[in-house]
Amino acid sequence: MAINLRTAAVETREQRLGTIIGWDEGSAAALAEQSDFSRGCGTGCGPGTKGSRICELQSPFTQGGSCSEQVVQGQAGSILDAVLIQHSPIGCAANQAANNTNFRNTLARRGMQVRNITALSTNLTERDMVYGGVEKLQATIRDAYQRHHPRAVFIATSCATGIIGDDVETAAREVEEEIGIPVVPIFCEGFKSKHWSTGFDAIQHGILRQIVRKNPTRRQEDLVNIVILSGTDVYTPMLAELGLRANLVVNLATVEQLEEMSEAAASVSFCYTLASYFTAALQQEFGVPEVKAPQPYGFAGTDAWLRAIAKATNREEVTEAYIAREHARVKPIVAELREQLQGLRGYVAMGASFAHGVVVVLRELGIEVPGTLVFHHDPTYDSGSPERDTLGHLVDATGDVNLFTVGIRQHYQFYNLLQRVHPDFVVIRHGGLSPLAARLGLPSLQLGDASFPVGYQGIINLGAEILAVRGQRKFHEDLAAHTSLPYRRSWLEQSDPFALARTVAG
Amino acid sequence: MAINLRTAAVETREQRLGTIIGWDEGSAAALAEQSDFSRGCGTGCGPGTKGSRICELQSPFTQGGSCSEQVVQGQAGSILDAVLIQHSPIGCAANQAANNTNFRNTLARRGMQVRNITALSTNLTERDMVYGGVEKLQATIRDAYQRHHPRAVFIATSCATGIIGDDVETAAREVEEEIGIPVVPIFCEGFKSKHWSTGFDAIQHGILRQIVRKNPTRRQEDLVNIVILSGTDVYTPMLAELGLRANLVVNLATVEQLEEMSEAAASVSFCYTLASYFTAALQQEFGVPEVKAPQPYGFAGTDAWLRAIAKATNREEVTEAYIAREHARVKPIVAELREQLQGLRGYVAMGASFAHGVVVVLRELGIEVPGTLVFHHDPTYDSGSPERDTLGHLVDATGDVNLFTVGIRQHYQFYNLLQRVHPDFVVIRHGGLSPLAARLGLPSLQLGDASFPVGYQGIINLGAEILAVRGQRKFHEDLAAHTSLPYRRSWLEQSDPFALARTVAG
Amino acid sequence: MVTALKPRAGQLPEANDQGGAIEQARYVCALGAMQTAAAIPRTIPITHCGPGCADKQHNALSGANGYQGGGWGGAGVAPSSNASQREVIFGGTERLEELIEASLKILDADLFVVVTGCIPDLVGDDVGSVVRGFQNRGVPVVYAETGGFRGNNFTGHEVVIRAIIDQLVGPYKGPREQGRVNLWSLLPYQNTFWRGDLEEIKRLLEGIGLRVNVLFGPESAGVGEWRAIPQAQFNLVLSPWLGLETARHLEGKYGQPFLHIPVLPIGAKETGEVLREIAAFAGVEGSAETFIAAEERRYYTYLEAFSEFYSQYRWGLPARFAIAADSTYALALSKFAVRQLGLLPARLIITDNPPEELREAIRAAFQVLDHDVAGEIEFIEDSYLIHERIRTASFGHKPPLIFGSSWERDLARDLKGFLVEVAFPTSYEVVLARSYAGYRGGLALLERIYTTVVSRNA
Amino acid sequence: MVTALKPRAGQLPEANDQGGAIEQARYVCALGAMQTAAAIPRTIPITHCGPGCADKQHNALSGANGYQGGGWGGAGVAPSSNASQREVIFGGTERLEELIEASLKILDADLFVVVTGCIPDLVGDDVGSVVRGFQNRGVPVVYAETGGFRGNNFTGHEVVIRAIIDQLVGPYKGPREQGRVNLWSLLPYQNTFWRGDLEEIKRLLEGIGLRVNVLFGPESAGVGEWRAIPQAQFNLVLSPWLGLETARHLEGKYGQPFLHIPVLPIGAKETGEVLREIAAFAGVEGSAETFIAAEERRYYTYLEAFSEFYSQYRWGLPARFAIAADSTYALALSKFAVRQLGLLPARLIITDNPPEELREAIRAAFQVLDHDVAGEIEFIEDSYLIHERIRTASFGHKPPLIFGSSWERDLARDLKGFLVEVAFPTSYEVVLARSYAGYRGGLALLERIYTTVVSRNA
Repeated sequence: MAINLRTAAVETREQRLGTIIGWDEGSAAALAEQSDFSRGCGTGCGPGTKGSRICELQSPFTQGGSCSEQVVQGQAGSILDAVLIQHSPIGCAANQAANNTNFRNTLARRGMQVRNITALSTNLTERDMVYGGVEKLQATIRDAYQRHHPRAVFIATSCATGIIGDDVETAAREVEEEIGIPVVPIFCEGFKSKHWSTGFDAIQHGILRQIVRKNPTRRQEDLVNIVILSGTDVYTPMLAELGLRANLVVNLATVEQLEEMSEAAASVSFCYTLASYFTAALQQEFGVPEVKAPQPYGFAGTDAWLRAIAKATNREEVTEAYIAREHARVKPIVAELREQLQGLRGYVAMGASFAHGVVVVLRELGIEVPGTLVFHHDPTYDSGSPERDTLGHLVDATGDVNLFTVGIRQHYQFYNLLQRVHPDFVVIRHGGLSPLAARLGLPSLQLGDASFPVGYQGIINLGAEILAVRGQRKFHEDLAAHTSLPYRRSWLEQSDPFALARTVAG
Repeated sequence: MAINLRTAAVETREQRLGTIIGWDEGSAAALAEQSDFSRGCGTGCGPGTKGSRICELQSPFTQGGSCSEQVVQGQAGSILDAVLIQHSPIGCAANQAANNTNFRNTLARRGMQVRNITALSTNLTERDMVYGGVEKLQATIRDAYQRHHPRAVFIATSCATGIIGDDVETAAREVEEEIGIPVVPIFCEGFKSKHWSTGFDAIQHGILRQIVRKNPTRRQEDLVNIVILSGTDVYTPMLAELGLRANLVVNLATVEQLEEMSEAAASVSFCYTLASYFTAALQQEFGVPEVKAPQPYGFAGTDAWLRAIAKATNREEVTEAYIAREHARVKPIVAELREQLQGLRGYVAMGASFAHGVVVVLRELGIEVPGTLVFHHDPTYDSGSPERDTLGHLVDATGDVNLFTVGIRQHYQFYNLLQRVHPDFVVIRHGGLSPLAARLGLPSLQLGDASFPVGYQGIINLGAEILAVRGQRKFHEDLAAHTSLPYRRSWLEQSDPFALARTVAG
Repeated sequence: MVTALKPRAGQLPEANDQGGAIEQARYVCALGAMQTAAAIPRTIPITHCGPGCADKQHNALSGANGYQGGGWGGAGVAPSSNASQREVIFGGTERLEELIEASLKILDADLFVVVTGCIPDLVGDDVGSVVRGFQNRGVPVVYAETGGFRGNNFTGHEVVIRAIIDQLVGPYKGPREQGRVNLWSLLPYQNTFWRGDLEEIKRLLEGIGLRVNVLFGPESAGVGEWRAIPQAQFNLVLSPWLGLETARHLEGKYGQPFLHIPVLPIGAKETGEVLREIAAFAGVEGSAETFIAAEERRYYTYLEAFSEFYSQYRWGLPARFAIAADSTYALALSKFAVRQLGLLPARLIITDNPPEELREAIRAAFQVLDHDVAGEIEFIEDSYLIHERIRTASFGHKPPLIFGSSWERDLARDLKGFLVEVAFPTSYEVVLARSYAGYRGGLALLERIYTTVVSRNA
Repeated sequence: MVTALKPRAGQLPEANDQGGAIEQARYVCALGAMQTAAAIPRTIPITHCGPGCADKQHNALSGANGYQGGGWGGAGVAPSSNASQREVIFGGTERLEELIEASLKILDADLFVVVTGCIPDLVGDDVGSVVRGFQNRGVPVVYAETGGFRGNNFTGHEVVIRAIIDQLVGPYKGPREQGRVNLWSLLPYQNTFWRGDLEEIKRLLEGIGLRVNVLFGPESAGVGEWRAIPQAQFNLVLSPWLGLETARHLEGKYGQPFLHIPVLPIGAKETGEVLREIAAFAGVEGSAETFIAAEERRYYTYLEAFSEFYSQYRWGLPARFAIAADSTYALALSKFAVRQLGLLPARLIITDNPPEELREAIRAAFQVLDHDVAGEIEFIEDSYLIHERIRTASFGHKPPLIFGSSWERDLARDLKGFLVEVAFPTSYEVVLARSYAGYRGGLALLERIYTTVVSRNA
């Protein structure tokens, strides 16, 4: 299937990949099996037909989710010399504040000068709903340009502008011509996709269309695009060992870095949910090879990931030496950690491919992982490469996960899921579920820094972190003894998180 | 009178200068008159005979004062590459904590890396009182040397070691020979002098004896010793205008800076109470000229002070140009401040010569100063130079102060003194009196940064600060309406702060 | 497609509709009033909106603002229709009905409050008819139209309150309980310190002899307290404008009088005055004086101790302050800073976008910060402009004191000033029961301001 | 001259006399107990000592430690003989007599407490005979020998307490008042938070149905309360060792029983346990349970909200802590951190130099921080060594949390850790009524610790 950069709006994930958000039929292997066009089918297979074969559970009861715009806000708002305009009522800009603490903390971790994000909302009101918000948008773009002299402006659309039908594309093009920098509309109305990860595709689509250098005059043979999320820069030192430079995108990138993505020697990521669209499109449109490998988690994954990069950039020898050094350094520490962690059971709940990676690391640490919740499932990724079958890799490398669930971060279901397995701790990345675990007396390991579990050092990081948060159980147990949950007894006794969904379906 | 550097202990101020701590006979002119050997007598006059002529009031009621050791602690503890050892029970080291905040804040103001002071107490206990503390002292010196590798060690003695008769001089000499850096005993037992400013003399005495380079091989013709207290460095920029370098001592100096005092072209200060001993001794022992001039407060004082430095360093021309520039810059601002400050009355309470300077500045700002409290009075300074008659300069330059009082920072007397004049605000430097003013509804202007009122800029600083603290009266008035003082009604109705003293005397 | 908007239920104050773009938002949208519901014990909001709407509002309020937490029934608990393409095209009433029905099966609450986002309000879902169906079955559920474009969470708050009063509490003709008061003051969650502040205000009102329907937060008895609203002797509005509309509505509906005091009191001076005014209105002057005397004794003992710091700290205290905060805290803090600390206002910026017709009264309240100090305020919600205005303010020769939000951290650093975070978003303080109101809060605020001052100095 | 020392009055616990040199002092000398006197309402210490002694002690305690202020009768108010050469050579009893006489003329207090410094204690002034002269005239004045070399302000504190009991309160044979308790806990002024903590402890004890002689601080009724000491049902010692000697003395003197609980409780878990232990001892179990239930409801409502932060803050929370503090706070904080936050001790250093014979019991108390966590303590007063010990502690892969004093600011910076200042000297916090004890203090402590954490992160 080809990526289509001609339309302004990206196709949703469910359209492109057959993404589902509700599945609870058994083990990880079963789901991998149902996603069989990704397991061994190869790049020729398109999504749609087989993807729809995965039976998706839909519950009548749903709690507040997340949306594509939220993802776009986080991504576009973190580009260092760009400005984000949220073309929306003020509510869509509510979590500028939360994004800002992420932005500032990441700047600090990356050793950069800490400062606020640069993001505006057009603050649409009732009047704008009637008369349209295009003029306000154009005025806001001009204001933003005058205030900050950015190298690019990103516009995130909203449910409201989608419904009232503002012609954001034309509006952006007009001001772009006027001010002479890219003005990039990102179409990311929340109601258009059932899963927020479409937001990653949307921002990448916009960057590919309007920022990435179309006809690069040079190839930078030592430059590797790495699609990241906010966190420590573990990649620059790692790639330096291989004689490579890391072009970290999108988080905390400059517009220049985004432009030169088409000049890189390869593209890779630590999370294929995140990077699916970008790396496939860069290969398709600009011939920048997508590194085909499992994700860099645990020894086997990291070995393979590094070797694939090495192959793509002709750096096999130096890479093997680096791998050997790291094995020698890390293995004794991991051995020690395994002893300390013996007997612990963990539950993982997060975005799909990141979860696959984290389970691998936990198991390399000797931790039992009887269950996992992923917030969605992509039956394939955009390039369709079987080497990128992260779920398959998880099962093949570390064994099955018996209770594997797809569910879109529902507080009430998390209760039943935890009751099924009674873990010692949960591993989490998104907000909203840990508080429930807390009220049940369980500590959460927070992977707020996305780089934390990555690579060889990531194994150590995760092991040490588990030891640290395990202590917190005393806090949570104390709390659990003095708190109540807002659910009915009947639900608290329910062992099936999808009981309501199955009732409706049945 | 010659300064005697042969004995280990300095002569007290009362012995050398006839210093008094209680006087309340009328105006500043009257006191200046009684100190007549300083007014015009010249360097030939010695203290002692005439000094004793000033009748000193002694009250049977006294509140906690301060001591020489406290001054030594502050001074020696601030030398950057030296260590202070307080040879004492732990109580003498109690205000290491307060010294530390001073030290840290001053480092910050001077743009240096903030860090803790380096000060130890020998922590003498009952057992040491019986068997003596010399061994503990020597062990502590060795420890301090091992820990910090200082360029010098200062030892402050205490009342306890003075009474039990520890031979600190011999103890210091022995370890000095062993470790090869100066180990400088400073004799500063609190009971030995009635006024803490003897502590300045004591530390300066020690530095002159054991640190200052005895036979300097060079003269640094652009180096001027400036004896300072903790605060902003206003001197380096000022002297740079004259093509001079400021050697700031003792606060935050290095041992090297103290060593090269004997190589300087001149010595000067903003406070002759503080610098009396140092500048006279440097002239007597090393031929470094003491700059003879009023202190640098207000236009006239600062003009004269700069001109005297210029004369001593042959920089008249550049100095006149600088003076002209500063007059042009500062006078219009002062004119504006005078308007805003019109009608205000201030009361000054602080160390003697600093107070003299501050009154001058207040009056140049158009503020009425009907009364002033100085914590002691030196009838002369060590060099005996009439140009340094700070009290005389105050009276001559700005007129008399009608209610001029010498009293050693007594909370209870401050009440009566303020009742006499009912000022709008008080100007203060030492702790302890402002809280009383506060309970009477009066704001205090805090001169914690000793450089604040100095020079031309000091006039502006003081004016702006008065405007700022004036606002605080709302706080103090609110407090005054809801608080009580711990004094008997009979005392609160007493108008004479020395009523008890006069009863005893009479 | 351009949709004709339905008129909203009832006659509520118009949100200011002239707003330009906003950089660095200082409030959330009307849907944020889901947290108004969540602030009532055992009450759960049901959010009928797009998939990210509820998450954004409650995360901002509960996560990025003092890390307050979302509450028992807010944050991740609140049901949401997570409206999709289908609800946009075909309407969302069926989905809402399904969601409410399912919520009743799963959730155990005393009250559900349906709040709507942009999508149903734009496509014209008849939410009222869905909810009335449940109400007719005796289900404790009400609805409020809080589409994001309709206003911010301040106006949304009053819409939710009115919904509960009109749809849950209903008519009342019974007797009044002398000495009971309904309190309308801070906006829960938006104000970082609302829990502690409401607790302190309740303590004060009980101290002078009243019984208090505090209505929100840990000290509230929950829905029962709401049902008792009509029985109260009077309504107390303790804020420059928020709650005023509610009080007027209650006056009209139940003939219940109200007392409007614009100043949330901080410190003994203001608190004593406010309590005396309330006591006079309520007829409890006697018990008030005893209470005030006891509180003042304690307060001024500490203040006397503090005065030793205040009168002789050596390293520079601020003399002028700037504020960028909502009306209530801006006025409360200004009064405290001016009248009780003796500071002067350098810039006063009101960030909560009050209704146009109430702005003159707010302006007037700031004109009398003290008998000799008038404050000029500006209504600005855009942080870029706010920062420009503070940058150009004159702070004299002293370091600026800034009462603001985390958005002011860079500004305070640039101006070498002291920032005390008191406004949304306060992302660099963890806040639990701390209060800055009343006697106890006044002392805590002194601690916070001057700890900020001394700890920055090395 | 070597002077023969007089034996001190009474049999008091020996101060540890083996101390080596101390860098960066963490307490003051026995004369610092002048602030023990000043902590009693309307009581004024008269300091018979050198000219700088009193100033140093009270400045350190009241100025460099939370800017507490010196109190109504402490700081600059306290009379001092400012002993000079004359008093050293000829003795100072005449001067002291003159000073007391003059003090009576000028000062208006309910009680004077004469405390001595090194000079009179070394030269052998017969202070007792001077003071007894005044006592015989009915003047409310007592004396205590607190020469700096005799010990620190902890031991000085108990000397002053005993002086008041023996010389002012005197013998008592009357009835006991059931339900009244004398509280012996934190050292006033040395502990930065003593005022708020004593207030909270008093509130707790009253909450379970007791009446409290709190004896120090704003909540004390002053000298009358001291006179009522013998009437109390029992003495409560809430500290690992401080106050134990006093309680034993009272047991001997009045046959009054005492309850010793080493842990000053912080947080609901510890507070509930401690209150139940006290209630059982006092026989007020019933009222205790009602109070505890109400307090827990409020506490855990906030804790539940806090758990959202604690369970999902993204940027790293500390997992191990070091403490350098006095015995009472070190034990209280360790218990709270271990049992209620789930942190592990990395280094525990006791800085108050407890009497040798009580150290084993203190060690034992730390051995049971929780059923599965034992804490090993070290007694060190020298900051250089303390910092060396903390530098070499293992904090795992997380940033260290350090409970200490301002002396640890550089250390925390070097270790990239979080410093919460809880011990003398706390020079970077302005402290008024804040408490870290009990239910309310536990929440305030959570706010302080985690505000420190989040605000350091950008």
